[in-house]
Amino acid sequence: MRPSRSSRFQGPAEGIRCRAYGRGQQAGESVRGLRRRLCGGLQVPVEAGIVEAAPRLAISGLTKSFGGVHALRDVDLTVASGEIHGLLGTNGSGKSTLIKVLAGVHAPDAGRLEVDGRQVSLPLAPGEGERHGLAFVHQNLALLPEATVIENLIAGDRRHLGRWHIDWAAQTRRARALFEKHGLRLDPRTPVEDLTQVQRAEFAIVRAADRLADTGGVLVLDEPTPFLPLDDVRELFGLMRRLAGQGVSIVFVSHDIDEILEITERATILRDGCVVSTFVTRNTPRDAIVRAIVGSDVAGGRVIPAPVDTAPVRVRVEDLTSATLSPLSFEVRAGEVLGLTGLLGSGYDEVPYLLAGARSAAGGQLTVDGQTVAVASVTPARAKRDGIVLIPGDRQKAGLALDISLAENAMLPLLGKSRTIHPDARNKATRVLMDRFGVKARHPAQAAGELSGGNQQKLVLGKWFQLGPRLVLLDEPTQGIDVGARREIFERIAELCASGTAVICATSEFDQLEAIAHRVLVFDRGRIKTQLKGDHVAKQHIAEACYQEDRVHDAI
Amino acid sequence: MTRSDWAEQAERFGLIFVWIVVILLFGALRPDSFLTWSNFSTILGSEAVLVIVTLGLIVPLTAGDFDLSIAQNLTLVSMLTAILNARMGLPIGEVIPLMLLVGAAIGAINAAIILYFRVHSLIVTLGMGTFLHGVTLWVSDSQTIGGLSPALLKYVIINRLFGIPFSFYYALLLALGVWYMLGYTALGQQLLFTGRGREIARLSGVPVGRVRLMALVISGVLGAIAGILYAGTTGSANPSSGTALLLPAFAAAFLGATCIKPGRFNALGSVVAVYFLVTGINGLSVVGFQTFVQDLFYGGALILAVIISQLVSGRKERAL
Amino acid sequence: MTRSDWAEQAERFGLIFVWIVVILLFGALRPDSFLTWSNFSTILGSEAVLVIVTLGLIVPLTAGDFDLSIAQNLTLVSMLTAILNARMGLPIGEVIPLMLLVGAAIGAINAAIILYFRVHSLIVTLGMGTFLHGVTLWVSDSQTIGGLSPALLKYVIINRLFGIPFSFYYALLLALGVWYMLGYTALGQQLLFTGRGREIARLSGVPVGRVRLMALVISGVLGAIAGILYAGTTGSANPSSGTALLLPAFAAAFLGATCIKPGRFNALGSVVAVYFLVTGINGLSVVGFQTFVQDLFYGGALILAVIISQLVSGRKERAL
Amino acid sequence: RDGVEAAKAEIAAYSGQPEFTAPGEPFDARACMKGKKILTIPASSAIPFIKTIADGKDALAKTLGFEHRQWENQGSPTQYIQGMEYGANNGFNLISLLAGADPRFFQPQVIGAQGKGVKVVASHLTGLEQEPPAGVDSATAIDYRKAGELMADWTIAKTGGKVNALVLTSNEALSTDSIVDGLKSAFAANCPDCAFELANVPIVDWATKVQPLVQGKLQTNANLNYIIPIYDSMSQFVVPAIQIAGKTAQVKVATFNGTPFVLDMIRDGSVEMDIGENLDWISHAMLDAEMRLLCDLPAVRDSKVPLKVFDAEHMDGVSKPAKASEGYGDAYVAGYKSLWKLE
Ligand SMILES: Nc1ncnc2c1ncn2[C@@H]1O[C@H](COP(=O)(O)OP(=O)(O)OP(=O)(O)O)[C@@H](O)[C@H]1O
Ligand SMILES: Nc1ncnc2c1ncn2[C@@H]1O[C@H](COP(=O)(O)OP(=O)(O)OP(=O)(O)O)[C@@H](O)[C@H]1O
Ligand SMILES: [Mg+2]
Ligand SMILES: [Mg+2]
Repeated sequence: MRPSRSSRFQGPAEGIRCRAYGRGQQAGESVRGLRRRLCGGLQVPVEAGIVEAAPRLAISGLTKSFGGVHALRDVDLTVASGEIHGLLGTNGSGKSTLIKVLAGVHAPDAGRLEVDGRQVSLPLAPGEGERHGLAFVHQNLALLPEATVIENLIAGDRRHLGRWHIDWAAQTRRARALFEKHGLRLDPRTPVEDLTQVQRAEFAIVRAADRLADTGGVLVLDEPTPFLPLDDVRELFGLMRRLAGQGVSIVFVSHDIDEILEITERATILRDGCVVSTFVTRNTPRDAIVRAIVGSDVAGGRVIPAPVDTAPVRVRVEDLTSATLSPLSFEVRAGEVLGLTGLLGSGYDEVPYLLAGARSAAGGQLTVDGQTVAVASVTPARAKRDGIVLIPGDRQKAGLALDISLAENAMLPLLGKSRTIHPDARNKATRVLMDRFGVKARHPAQAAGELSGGNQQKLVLGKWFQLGPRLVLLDEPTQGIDVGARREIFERIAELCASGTAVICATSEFDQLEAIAHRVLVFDRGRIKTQLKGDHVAKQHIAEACYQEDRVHDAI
Repeated sequence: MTRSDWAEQAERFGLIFVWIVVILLFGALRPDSFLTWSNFSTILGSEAVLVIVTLGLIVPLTAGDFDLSIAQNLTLVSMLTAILNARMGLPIGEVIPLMLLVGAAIGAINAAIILYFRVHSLIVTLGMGTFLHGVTLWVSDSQTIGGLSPALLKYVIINRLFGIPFSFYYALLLALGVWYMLGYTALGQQLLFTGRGREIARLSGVPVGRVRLMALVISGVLGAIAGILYAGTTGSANPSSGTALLLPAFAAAFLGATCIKPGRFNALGSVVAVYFLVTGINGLSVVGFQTFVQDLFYGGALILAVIISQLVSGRKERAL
Repeated sequence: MTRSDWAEQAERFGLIFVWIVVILLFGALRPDSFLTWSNFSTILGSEAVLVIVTLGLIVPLTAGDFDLSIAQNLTLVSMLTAILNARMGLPIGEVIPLMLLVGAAIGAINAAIILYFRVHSLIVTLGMGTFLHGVTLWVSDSQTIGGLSPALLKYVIINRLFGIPFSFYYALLLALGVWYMLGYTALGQQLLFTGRGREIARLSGVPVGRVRLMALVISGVLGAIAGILYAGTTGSANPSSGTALLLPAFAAAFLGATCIKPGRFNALGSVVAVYFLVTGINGLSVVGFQTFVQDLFYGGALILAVIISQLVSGRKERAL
Repeated sequence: RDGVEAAKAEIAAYSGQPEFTAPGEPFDARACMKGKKILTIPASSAIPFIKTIADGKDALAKTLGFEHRQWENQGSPTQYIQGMEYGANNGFNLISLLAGADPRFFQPQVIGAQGKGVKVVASHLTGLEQEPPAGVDSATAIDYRKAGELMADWTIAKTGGKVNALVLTSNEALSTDSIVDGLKSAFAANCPDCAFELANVPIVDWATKVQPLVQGKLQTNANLNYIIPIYDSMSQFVVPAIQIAGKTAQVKVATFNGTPFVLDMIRDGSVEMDIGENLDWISHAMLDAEMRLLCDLPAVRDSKVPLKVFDAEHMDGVSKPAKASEGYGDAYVAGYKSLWKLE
């Protein structure tokens, strides 16, 4: 069903009922109501969804600011027992901060917390939430890569761990049983760095579930899905439903509105640290949610102009081979976006790293604008010289140095160009870049880590796109990015294409491919299974191709 | 065993193997005097203090903090032990608990400054070390103070088990304790996570601040124990005793992280590292080389040993 | 200026402010002998060596590597300078380039081992330092060697500009050079990213290995320059000269990272830190306090200075 | 046999209360020192032996009524340099480099100070036969040679000519040459068959290298019966090495300097003999030589500071725990008083 295209000043969006109404308060009646109205700039009243006598989790008036940044303002949130509650909001709207307050990482400035009707005094000590039945999967999972699975499982655990002795054999047995119960095939003794992203996400979720009390509790998942391909998301949802069925309450953060629609009963939207609405998910139209998140309409549909079949071939990959890839060849035309996708382990996500020299290939040639090189001999430095840039998926580790300034991060790829550096010129250039790519920040000299995830990603794109590359390699370019920012990133990619750059984008998000890709290669076990073109580049078709029986064919 | 299992075992015990080679080498040169029980008991008994200082370093190192003040903590404690016991006549049984308190207090003050003001541990403990050195010079009036109670000497250096002075067994017990703590207790896991990923630790519910405090207090107490044993070994305290131990202890801590549990600071590895280096030094002086050769050996052996362990592991990239 | 601008400036210049307070304090106590140009010119001239050692530390520190061998590099170079010049009569003009080569070679060997075998820089340079100490003892036969060419002394300590020996200006020039290199050149940025996010640097096309090599070679050369100046300042070389400089240089490097460019190792901050600490020590000597007070001051000032800078910045969490 | 007897006689001669010998003609110290200033730069103010001498000079200068200052330092050459400049720029007439502040470490500054008319002397640095180093105006010497001879003689006398000794030296100190010369000549004269081995340990390495070195030697040389650390502060590392090797009965320690804690070690039996110098006497002697230089009197080379052999039987006058400058009698106090015409 489609909602009416109401402007945001016109009244409540269908299905989003406002909390203030539900409490019988009128706007302006109380200081809190007034503040809430000012803060969101939201003209619509808000109504409570499910009114419950004793909610599992009740947060009220939660406020937290860091210096001048108001990360949370007077936030109220209730979660019923057995409820799956969505938490939405643009990048930097304060979702993680809310969760970190619950986890005892941050001390709030004000606010009350009740669990099962019992008052819990804030701030919580780290790990104390566990005693009240709270368990967390944090954004970026919070796993220590060089430690083993079992060590990660028990670190900080108080439920299963005595203070004076760890019986490793018993813990390992317990871990095996736990993994079996949740259908995970993991050896507890492998280092986490040897796990795939998906395995890491699943493990983090199981770890959190393991911390929950046997009866109920609250599981808080902060964006666990961006790493996961579709069927793993399904699997995760299965797990969540099972847990909810056992009475566990779940708070689920995601930027994917379809996921929210599918799994949650109610959801809360944050904007600039304020709750703008809490609503019952069922029957709430997508657009209304998007509008409430972003505060304005967001266009949908394809971003990229139609492909030009006559454009010259700009990039040619021949016989690319690696440990997981059997020799594969493909080409990309100037101004074309080539999507790579597939199921977990199909190897599509390795291609960008191999071509950029970030991981070493076993064999193959790469031709860009007629210049041919052996892929095995490519290094990141050489790739950059040749106009090939890589936007890695792991922003924190591979994208930005978080304690260094925006400007320095932004200008890092330009370093080879001149030997000396002029900080003023650098700041000026960075400001231009920030404007062009819509990076919201106070000052170029600010540390990159102070930006929200979306702004960090825009900065990463900007820093590479400014080189005027010939070939751009993207790995999950909008992972953890809100709908508004996502759109902006697509537009940047479109601009780049318009200038004739060839783009290869590896992603597991099919609607992203639908929005930007001219052509999609679907991978299976290290080979190209299917090529999709034209109208076939659609979510539906891509999904079908991925899940299709092992049959290589070419859709036109 | 598969190839990689072999490599792994070779890596774990590589340093011990090199150690044995060194022993055999010196043994071949001077079988009569090097390969004797009395020589080995001498080696084992004399470096107990260094073992304990190294243990004191690896605990905060595991949690990601340097404790450069441990050497001066040792010096101050040995000096206070001498003053209280030899000069002021306080019985040694009362001095020891007092000294452990002093060590714990030094660790706690380090931690308080590091944690509350969020300063790098290196600079705080460097400053604290210099400060403590000043205090030592002050209380001792820069004098070496001897005349410690024979009871202390007896239980440290004179009494023996299997011909080895007691001090060795104290060091061994402490090493086992630290090994157990790092490997088999919740605190050990918390230390590891705190050191390798502070933010991750925090998010996993580890009380990072308390863990770092604990590590520094443990280090302080180990420093104090080393100080008491130092006084018991030399029968005296001098105002510069500990200074020379700091760098060798760091060397042993990092060398120890290449064996037994490669890639992690570990207590047994540290013990092996200390005695490996000391055996070499002893061997050189038994064979009769000039003292500068000791430095050549020490530096060379340190580098060679880590190179060998890296070659065995296939030059693996490590955090340490 | 807004409040936060104020705080920022206060943080940047906090240490200089504290320094001035210290100067005024001692000046008030002994205006006649402390607050004299000759006293300050002496301080500035005689601690040039420490400034250069500190500079040599911060370059690899920025790239994430420790160079603990720099002090023994200095000692060896000053000893070789003395032997070649005073004993073997090689003109100083030929000795200097040779010594710079020695320094660069030491840095390159450190780097080769660290990079090829992927070993932690701390253990490699610790081993290298001990090894170099052995070499120094060997070549010098543990003797102090004097009688260096007057030309060297003239251009280091005897000739003056504004009453300050040339050595100060050399240190200042090097500091400006390192400051410019770290802040205004591509290499400086590459060093920074190599130190703070090695993977990010690598993916951005920074030749991480070469950058670390460069840092260690620069450190080696700075160590050699410090060694030559040491020989030129004292007119002699002794086998233990550098040892005592290592910890003060580390202290200055970390203290320097709290000012001018807070949160980063920086050359001007290091210069300020060295002279702040040294001024205090000199002041205490002039006033005639006992030596233990020097240690109390040094340790206390170090800690207090970082505490103050953290208080000014609102106890900000930092990588350093 | 003759050698052993000769050695015994030497030891006996130095075991009694030392007598005062005037190093030169009497002079009116108060009068000639009026308005003059002396700066003493000790090798390190953190070494009690040296600090005590410097403090003694302070006290004497006060009674003599002229200004004497110490440059407090921790033994780093840059601090010496700052001290030299301080002395040269603040109107001092003489800078005294005391007990190991080796002018070879900072020759340019020595020349600089002399250029400003300041006399620079090395006090208690060289042996009698050694020339003043690095162009200093004068060097007031100690009979280090004799100290070396006495240590050798002690072992010869005690073993009846069957010495098997390990001698620990620190070659970077100037006095070492002199002491070792003395040792060698005494062995050559009184016991050519005695065995001794020299091993050098730089002062900075004492804490780390002395103990393992001694342990190694104890293993290889089963007949070792003496260890002679030529500076007695080494003994705190020598003694535990002997204890750990379980050879306290067989191996004895004979040493030099008379540092109080080593005298305590004689009492508890872990050190057998220590040759001492009276620190207060040194203060007098050094100041005496320095004043003579400033008063244009003939320079004094031999300080005439006597040595005394301490062993378990000769500890009279030494309190418990031992303090500096005890056990030498006080003949010198009166001696210097009259030498300086204070009465
Ligand atoms: N370390 C930091 N220092 C300074 N500001 C920060 C820091 N981390 C986040 N912020 C700011 O705090 C606000 C809340 O950010 P938060 O990360 O909680 O949002 P979010 O909803 O989780 O966004 P995302 O979806 O990008 O993770 C934003 O304005 C952001 O810019
Ligand atoms: N230790 C700190 N000291 C001062 N300010 C901090 C600190 N940590 C975080 N902040 C502030 O926190 C605000 C939000 O950061 P926070 O860490 O809560 O974000 P987050 O929600 O965790 O973000 P992310 O999802 O990126 O982890 C920022 O505006 C920043 O100013
Ligand atoms: Mg978030
Ligand atoms: Mg976030």
